[in-house]
Amino acid sequence: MPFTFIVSKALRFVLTLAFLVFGAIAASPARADAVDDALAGFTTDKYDDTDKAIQGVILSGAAMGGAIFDALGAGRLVFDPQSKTVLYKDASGALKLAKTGEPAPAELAGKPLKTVRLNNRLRRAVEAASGAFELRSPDRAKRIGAAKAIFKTREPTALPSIEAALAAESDPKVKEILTQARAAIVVGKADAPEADRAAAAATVAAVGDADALAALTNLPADSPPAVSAAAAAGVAAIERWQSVANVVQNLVYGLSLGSVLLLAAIGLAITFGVMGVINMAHGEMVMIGAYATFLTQAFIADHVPALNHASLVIAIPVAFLVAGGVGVLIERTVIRFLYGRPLETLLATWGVSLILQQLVRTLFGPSNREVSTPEWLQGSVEILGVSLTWNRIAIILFALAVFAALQLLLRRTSLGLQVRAVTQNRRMAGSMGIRTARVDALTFGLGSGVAGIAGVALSQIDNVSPNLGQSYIIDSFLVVVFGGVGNLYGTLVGAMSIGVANKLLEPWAGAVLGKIVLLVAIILFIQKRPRGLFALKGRAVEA
Amino acid sequence: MSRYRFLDGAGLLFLAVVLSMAVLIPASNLLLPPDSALHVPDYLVPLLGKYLAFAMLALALDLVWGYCGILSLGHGAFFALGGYAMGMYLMRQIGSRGVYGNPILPDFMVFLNWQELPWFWLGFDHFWFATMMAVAVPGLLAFCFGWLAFRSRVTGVYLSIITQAMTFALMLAFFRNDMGFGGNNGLTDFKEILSFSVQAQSTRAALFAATALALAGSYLLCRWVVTSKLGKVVVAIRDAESRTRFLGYRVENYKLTVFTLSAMLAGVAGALYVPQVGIINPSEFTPANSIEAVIWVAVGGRGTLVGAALGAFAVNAGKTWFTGVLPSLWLFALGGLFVATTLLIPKGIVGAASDLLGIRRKSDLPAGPSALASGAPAEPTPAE
Amino acid sequence: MTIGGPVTNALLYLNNVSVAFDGFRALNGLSLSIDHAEMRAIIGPNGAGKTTMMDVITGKTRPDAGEALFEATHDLTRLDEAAIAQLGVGRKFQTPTVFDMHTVEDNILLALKTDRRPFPVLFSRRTRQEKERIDALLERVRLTGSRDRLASELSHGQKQWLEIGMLLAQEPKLLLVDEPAAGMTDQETADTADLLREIAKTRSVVVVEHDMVFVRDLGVKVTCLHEGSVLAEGSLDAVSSNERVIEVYLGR
Amino acid sequence: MLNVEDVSLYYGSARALKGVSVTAAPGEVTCVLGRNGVGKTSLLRAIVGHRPISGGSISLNGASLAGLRPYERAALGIGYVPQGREIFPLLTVRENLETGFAPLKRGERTIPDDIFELFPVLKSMMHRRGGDLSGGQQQQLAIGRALVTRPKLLVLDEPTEGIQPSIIKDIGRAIRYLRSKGTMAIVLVEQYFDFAQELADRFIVMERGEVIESGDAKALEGNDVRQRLAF
Amino acid sequence: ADDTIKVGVLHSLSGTMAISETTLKDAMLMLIDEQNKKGGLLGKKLEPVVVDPASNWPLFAEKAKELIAQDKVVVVFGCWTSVSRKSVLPVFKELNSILFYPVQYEGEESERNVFYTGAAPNQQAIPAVDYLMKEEGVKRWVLAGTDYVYPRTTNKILEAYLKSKGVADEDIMINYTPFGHSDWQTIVSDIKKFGSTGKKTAVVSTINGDANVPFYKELGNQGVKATDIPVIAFSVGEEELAGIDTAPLIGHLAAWNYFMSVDTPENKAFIEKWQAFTKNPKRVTNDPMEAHYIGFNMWVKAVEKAGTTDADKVIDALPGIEQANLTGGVSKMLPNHHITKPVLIGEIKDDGQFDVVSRTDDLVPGDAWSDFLPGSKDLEADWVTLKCGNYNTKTKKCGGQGT
Ligand SMILES: Nc1ncnc2c1ncn2[C@@H]1O[C@H](COP(=O)(O)OP(=O)(O)OP(=O)(O)O)[C@@H](O)[C@H]1O
Ligand SMILES: Nc1ncnc2c1ncn2[C@@H]1O[C@H](COP(=O)(O)OP(=O)(O)OP(=O)(O)O)[C@@H](O)[C@H]1O
Ligand SMILES: [Mg+2]
Ligand SMILES: [Mg+2]
Repeated sequence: MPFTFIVSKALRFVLTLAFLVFGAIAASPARADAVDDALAGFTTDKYDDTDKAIQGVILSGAAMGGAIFDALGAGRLVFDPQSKTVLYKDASGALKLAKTGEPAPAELAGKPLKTVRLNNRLRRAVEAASGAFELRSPDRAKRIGAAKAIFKTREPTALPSIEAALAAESDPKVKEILTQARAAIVVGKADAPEADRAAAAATVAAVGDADALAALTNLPADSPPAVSAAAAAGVAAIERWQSVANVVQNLVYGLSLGSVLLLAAIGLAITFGVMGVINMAHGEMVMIGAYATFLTQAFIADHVPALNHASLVIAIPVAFLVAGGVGVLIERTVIRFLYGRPLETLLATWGVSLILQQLVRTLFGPSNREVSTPEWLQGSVEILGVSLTWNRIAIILFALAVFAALQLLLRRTSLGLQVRAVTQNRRMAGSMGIRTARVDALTFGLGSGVAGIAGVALSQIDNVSPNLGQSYIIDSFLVVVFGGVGNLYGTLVGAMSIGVANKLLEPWAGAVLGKIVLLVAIILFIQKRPRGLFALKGRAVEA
Repeated sequence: MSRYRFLDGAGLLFLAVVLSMAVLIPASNLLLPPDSALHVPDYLVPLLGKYLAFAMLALALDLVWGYCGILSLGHGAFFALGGYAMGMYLMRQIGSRGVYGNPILPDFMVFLNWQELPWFWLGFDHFWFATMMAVAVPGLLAFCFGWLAFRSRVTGVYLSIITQAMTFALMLAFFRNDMGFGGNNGLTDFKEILSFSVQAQSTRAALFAATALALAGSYLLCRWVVTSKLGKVVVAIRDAESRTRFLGYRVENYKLTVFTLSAMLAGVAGALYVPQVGIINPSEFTPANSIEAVIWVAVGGRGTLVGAALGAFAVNAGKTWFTGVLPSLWLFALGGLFVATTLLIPKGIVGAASDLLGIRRKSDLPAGPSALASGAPAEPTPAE
Repeated sequence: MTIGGPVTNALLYLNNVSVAFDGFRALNGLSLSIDHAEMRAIIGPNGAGKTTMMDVITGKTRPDAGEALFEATHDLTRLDEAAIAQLGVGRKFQTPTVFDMHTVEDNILLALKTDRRPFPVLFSRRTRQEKERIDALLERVRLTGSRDRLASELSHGQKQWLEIGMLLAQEPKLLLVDEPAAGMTDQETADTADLLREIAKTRSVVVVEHDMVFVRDLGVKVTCLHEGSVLAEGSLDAVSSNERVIEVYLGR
Repeated sequence: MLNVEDVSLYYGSARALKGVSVTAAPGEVTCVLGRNGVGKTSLLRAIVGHRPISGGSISLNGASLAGLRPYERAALGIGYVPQGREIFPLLTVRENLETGFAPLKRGERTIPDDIFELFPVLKSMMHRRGGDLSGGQQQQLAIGRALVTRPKLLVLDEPTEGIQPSIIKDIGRAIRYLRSKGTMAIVLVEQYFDFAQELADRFIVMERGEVIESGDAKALEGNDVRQRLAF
Repeated sequence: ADDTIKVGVLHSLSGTMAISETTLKDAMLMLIDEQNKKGGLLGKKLEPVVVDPASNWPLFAEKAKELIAQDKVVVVFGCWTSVSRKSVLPVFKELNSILFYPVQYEGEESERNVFYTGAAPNQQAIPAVDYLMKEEGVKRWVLAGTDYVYPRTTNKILEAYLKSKGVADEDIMINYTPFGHSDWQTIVSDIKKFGSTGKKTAVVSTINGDANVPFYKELGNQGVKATDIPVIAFSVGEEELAGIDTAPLIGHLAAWNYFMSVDTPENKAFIEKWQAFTKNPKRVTNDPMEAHYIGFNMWVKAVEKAGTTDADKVIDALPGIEQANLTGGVSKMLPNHHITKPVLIGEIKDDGQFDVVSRTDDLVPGDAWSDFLPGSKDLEADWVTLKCGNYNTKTKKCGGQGT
């Protein structure tokens, strides 16, 4: 996490003390009354008192400090407002006394306990406090996290604890990060030897991320020339890399946006691109998919919580079937009377879209519904300064998979052949023995089902509300048409190029102007290729 | 003999209705006492005026879509541009009566710290200039847009979608406060038009009458165009564009002529619309608005002119009515209406009416092959 | 070739024209020249490139190489369809293409030779002569009885006739007629031949046809195309006794 | 086999067929003759189910076809070569042929080799899109496609239109061959009189939606019929 | 009929704004229902007239006209977006009726026929920034908003305010996005970059409506934690959070005049009634609902005071009317037609509620004209003594139409 934050006085204090705690004999007996005093601060429900209590706990060297800060950070530190006893729930939910870590007496367990509240300032203090504890944690990941946090803050007072931790560390990876953290502090430390500082500058520069850049640019103005020079070289190197990384980052964002567009548009590429139905209700199919996801999650959470983490995956077939079913229904009741009159499908599907929107609004209410992101999709990865969130990666992969599956279905199966035959010449297809009505219903159902699947993915990044579909319908048509109607590859390439172009334009022109420029560019591009990116050519089309 | 009469029965009826509206409604509103059964209530006059302005937009759209096969999903943009031109005039008429009392700058400029009037606002204090611009700007945009697109032979859905992209881009642009058109809030709080208070009932009546006359005029104009030989060429283009080329017609010029004319009509409609509804803002540019205009035409009957106007009137009146009596269910009603229209009366209101009367009206062009035919390669053959 | 003078004085002059679609050569160095008031019959196997040749002449397809001149001065490869049509090249398509939503009469009206610019067209009123001309043409293609029907309601063969009528209405200098006899009875075929011979007195005509009886009826020079270039040229008897022509086209 | 009895057909309010009757038997070719616009195509449309009939009956092997959709008729063994080819423009030649698999059982889903023998050009153009073919090639494809369904009743609407002479001869031979197998009934609409005359076992002549003459092929010899086809 | 008093409810029930406004319609129905249970007003029952302006601005004006002229309502509660208010303004002026407008907005307006019960910028934005400066020591500011008038104005005011507090130009980043913007990858990563220079950074968000959910989802996914870069929002409330998994957002802030979590007896009763009325024990309340609650009760009191529903009399009666708000203070209608409100800052909790971390000691009076905009510094609104919405204290004249 490449941010830096300014360290409040409290934090500096905490770090110094942490050093004291670890620098001295780790298990010095805690002064009992000091601990009590400190804990009392948690029970007043005032931020300033809580702040003091945090410092007090560290100062007192309380044995349970680590557990207390863990609990505090996670909102598990509680107190009994009457007896002013402070307790915490451990990770398994068992109630323990904060002072000793012993199980809470039974009479406290039944009482209405209040949680110790935090605000951002305190939350940072807690993080830092437990960070200091964590430098020596047996958990490797926690040590790494703590060291990285210090690299960001470059808090000089943390130097002794870093050095102590460094001396005790055996894991090479942790050691490396500790060394970097140390370097980040040393490089700005006016009283360190010049050579050390210059070397530290190089170490920091090698990290190469935004924090490193911040460490090197925020040196005191009176730093000796050798240090400044080393830092300047580092800054130049990082900036050079970052300008490359920026472009790559934007490309990656573009692909990610492109995948979202692809997912949103691909169902339309079937109902509109292949079947020729100007399907204004396409967005609503996406919306239905998203609501199906919401319902699936809610159902699983209520009935089979064991599957919670898989609910999103389960929602995929559910959304496909629900949206596909609705699609078949619409085809059988409305669309099938309109083949050969494509313009009227515009009117009818517009009507259908209004009805579906209002239906969902009536059933689920007008406001957003919460679709949660499973844990395995949260967070992000960073590779060489280019970061991407897991859910975006999932969407990219998912979009490509859906695309490949569809392409296979349409190109390699007899159903695919029949679909194309029927849409090209319905009457003649019938005379070839193709069950046109069935194929029509299946095709429309397929397109709608795929739109439903898109809804599953979009529920992860956008509102699940009755308006969801409306916000994608224009982009979807744009993508399908830009790519070339009736060509699935066109839709793929169209979506990706619009996504990338958008993301390359955005930093340069801003989101609003960028979008305008993009639209104008598309208009102009169509002049060059009046039948889209992947235009079909030849007599077959002109006839 | 000619297959098209300049005015057929339905056309005459339509003209008669519109013209008598132009006279009777203002008269009844202004002259009859409010408690008379025939009195048209005050609030209804601008409302009807709004419908008529929409009817004009529908007429313009039907000209390009119904007859030339250009499915424009961006006609709302021309309408809105016309509206903005008029809105700018009305803004300038406010003068120093704005909240900040600045004699030159409209309120939103004062408020965003603008120092002087941007150049594109110059001249809009003159009514004639604004009116000219209400026609010229949409016309020019349509001309430039069409010049590019028709020459490159962008047809069918491709054209539809870029018209949509056009109006979408304009919407985003007008939303930006930096553009100098009042951003999201648009132009509003008008005071006077030609020194008459826009809120005076007589002004409203006059505006209504003007709109009705303009509608009648545009109907005659459209009718004249479609019954001329050019009308036939344009229909030929709609049905078999490349065949028309092989006969030596420069398809792009024909399309451009009709498209530009239609955009100018839409601009006039927009200019008449704004003083009656009292606001113009970028949401007029939303693609959904343009699509809705297409829907009106389809409901009324594409390629019939009268139908387009009727459709606009019917759908909007329905909307007014439904949103009042069924505030939380009206989308069901409206959506159902659209679906039912396509299924039960595929040729729209006018088509259904003439079928019912058993007349095969020669002036009704059967909806020809789709404008999309050239776009969607998978042009489905009629299911028979 | 005379230096400085026109390359040719033929009405239509194709020289070494090639067209390829995705690597497939539909026309392969085709050369052909048609004189003023000449009628030429073109025969050749399916896929020989006859229709493609017409596409090139009318501007529908741009050749990859070669030249195509009309009246020795107009480079057909640079003009678009409308311009070429306005020069006086008229065409009947292999599959009949008419304006489905117009009446038979209006189909002819639209084809009549008049000013093609939008504004003159907008302001034009039908004259007596035009009306008479339409009547005559309808009579000629035997569609007088159907003049008020929509073209979409015609049978296949009737559409063929209508398209011929439209072609005549244009009064072109060069008529390109792709398979006019297809779908006609023998009697009608003979009639069509008469019609074309009549026209060819004043204009140039290029006819593509597979019906040998019809071609014989025309009694003109025949060019046989094969795989995009000229295989044989001459009188029908000469061409149809050519071994290669028999092999690839006529069959035994 | 095929029994069309007293069939009437309307386009809107215009009558295209008035009480038309015709039969076709296996191993025989029934020719339908008539000038432009007399209703030949309309008759075939009625048989294959592209247009509803408003009177009379059509039956195949004694079973009425009334109310059956085109694909059900195809499943019963009616193969159709329409006027104007109607190939699927964006499908390749192979795919166009494969659309004929739909009514077949899984094991039968192959393209018979005789199709390529008859129309060698199709073989070399397997991967070209149907719409890109020349007119005559498309016509050949349309015939080939109908044969893929192994029809029991083959309905051909001017199959020689736009086809080069040598292949017309081949088609004639093919029809004769199919006839000789004795299992297939063939209904042939043809303007090309000599071709029809050579193949026909039986014929009908239509005018203005009515059958004005019908009979044995021998009757075609005379100038009578020819006369009727003139205007 | 004449035995009822008609009250207009003008909120979008369909279209893009339905998501926010439908709740307000329900709230109004509840308030009216309650008043009727208490015996109505002036001995008559209240009758709500609900219409749907469908998020369509001209339709707002049309519907307002319909309510006043055709349905003869005596007061209208409605609108959410500024443009919808601007669109109906002329109608209210012309037909001389009363509009209660319950949403925080950009200010710069005071009309005789309109009563603003939502926050003016000085009742939300400025206290929020103060809090961040003081409590979190923020030095660097991202002002992110949707590209329309409210964010533009608020940001203009904030920019001026921040500069007056010594914040340097390069420490302010302003960013605008289109309506309904859904792809926030670039902007969130820009914010991260902007915040990684070592100075404490915060985001002041005036992002509107639907765009918030994807924005917060992206914040969560890119790991922008409140302890690193807090985001304070002016248009994200309980209702909006209902659609998001708030676990990653704990600690991000919002500034409002009301939070559902405020523990007062009035609020508790209100929430109970609301959940009972909507038959949904999980239904949340939010700030604009409270504004309607205050506004409605003020109107009731004013009508009682005036003894009539006549618009002129009620308009005159309203200034000075007091009404206890739900967070434990008494709001008062001011002569400028804005009200006094407490300003609360809340942090997002993991249950989608807000934890109030700061609250102004006194109620802040709403300011129609900002002191931080050059054009409006000298303007003052006073409908009691000056009878003017934009009195210029320099020229001593009532600007615009007031003359
Ligand atoms: N767009 C295209 N793509 C690929 N091949 C094409 C295309 N257009 C034409 N061809 C091929 O070019 C060849 C020439 O076609 P053309 O239509 O000119 O033949 P033709 O001589 O008119 O034949 P026919 O007598 O059957 O009408 C054919 O083999 C055809 O398949
Ligand atoms: N779709 C249609 N709508 C209306 N009338 C039609 C339609 N198709 C054909 N007709 C009319 O029905 C009659 C019979 O047409 P049909 O196509 O059956 O003739 P045909 O004998 O096949 O002629 P051809 O030899 O020209 O192919 C004609 O008069 C024609 O105009
Ligand atoms: Mg050909
Ligand atoms: Mg026929």
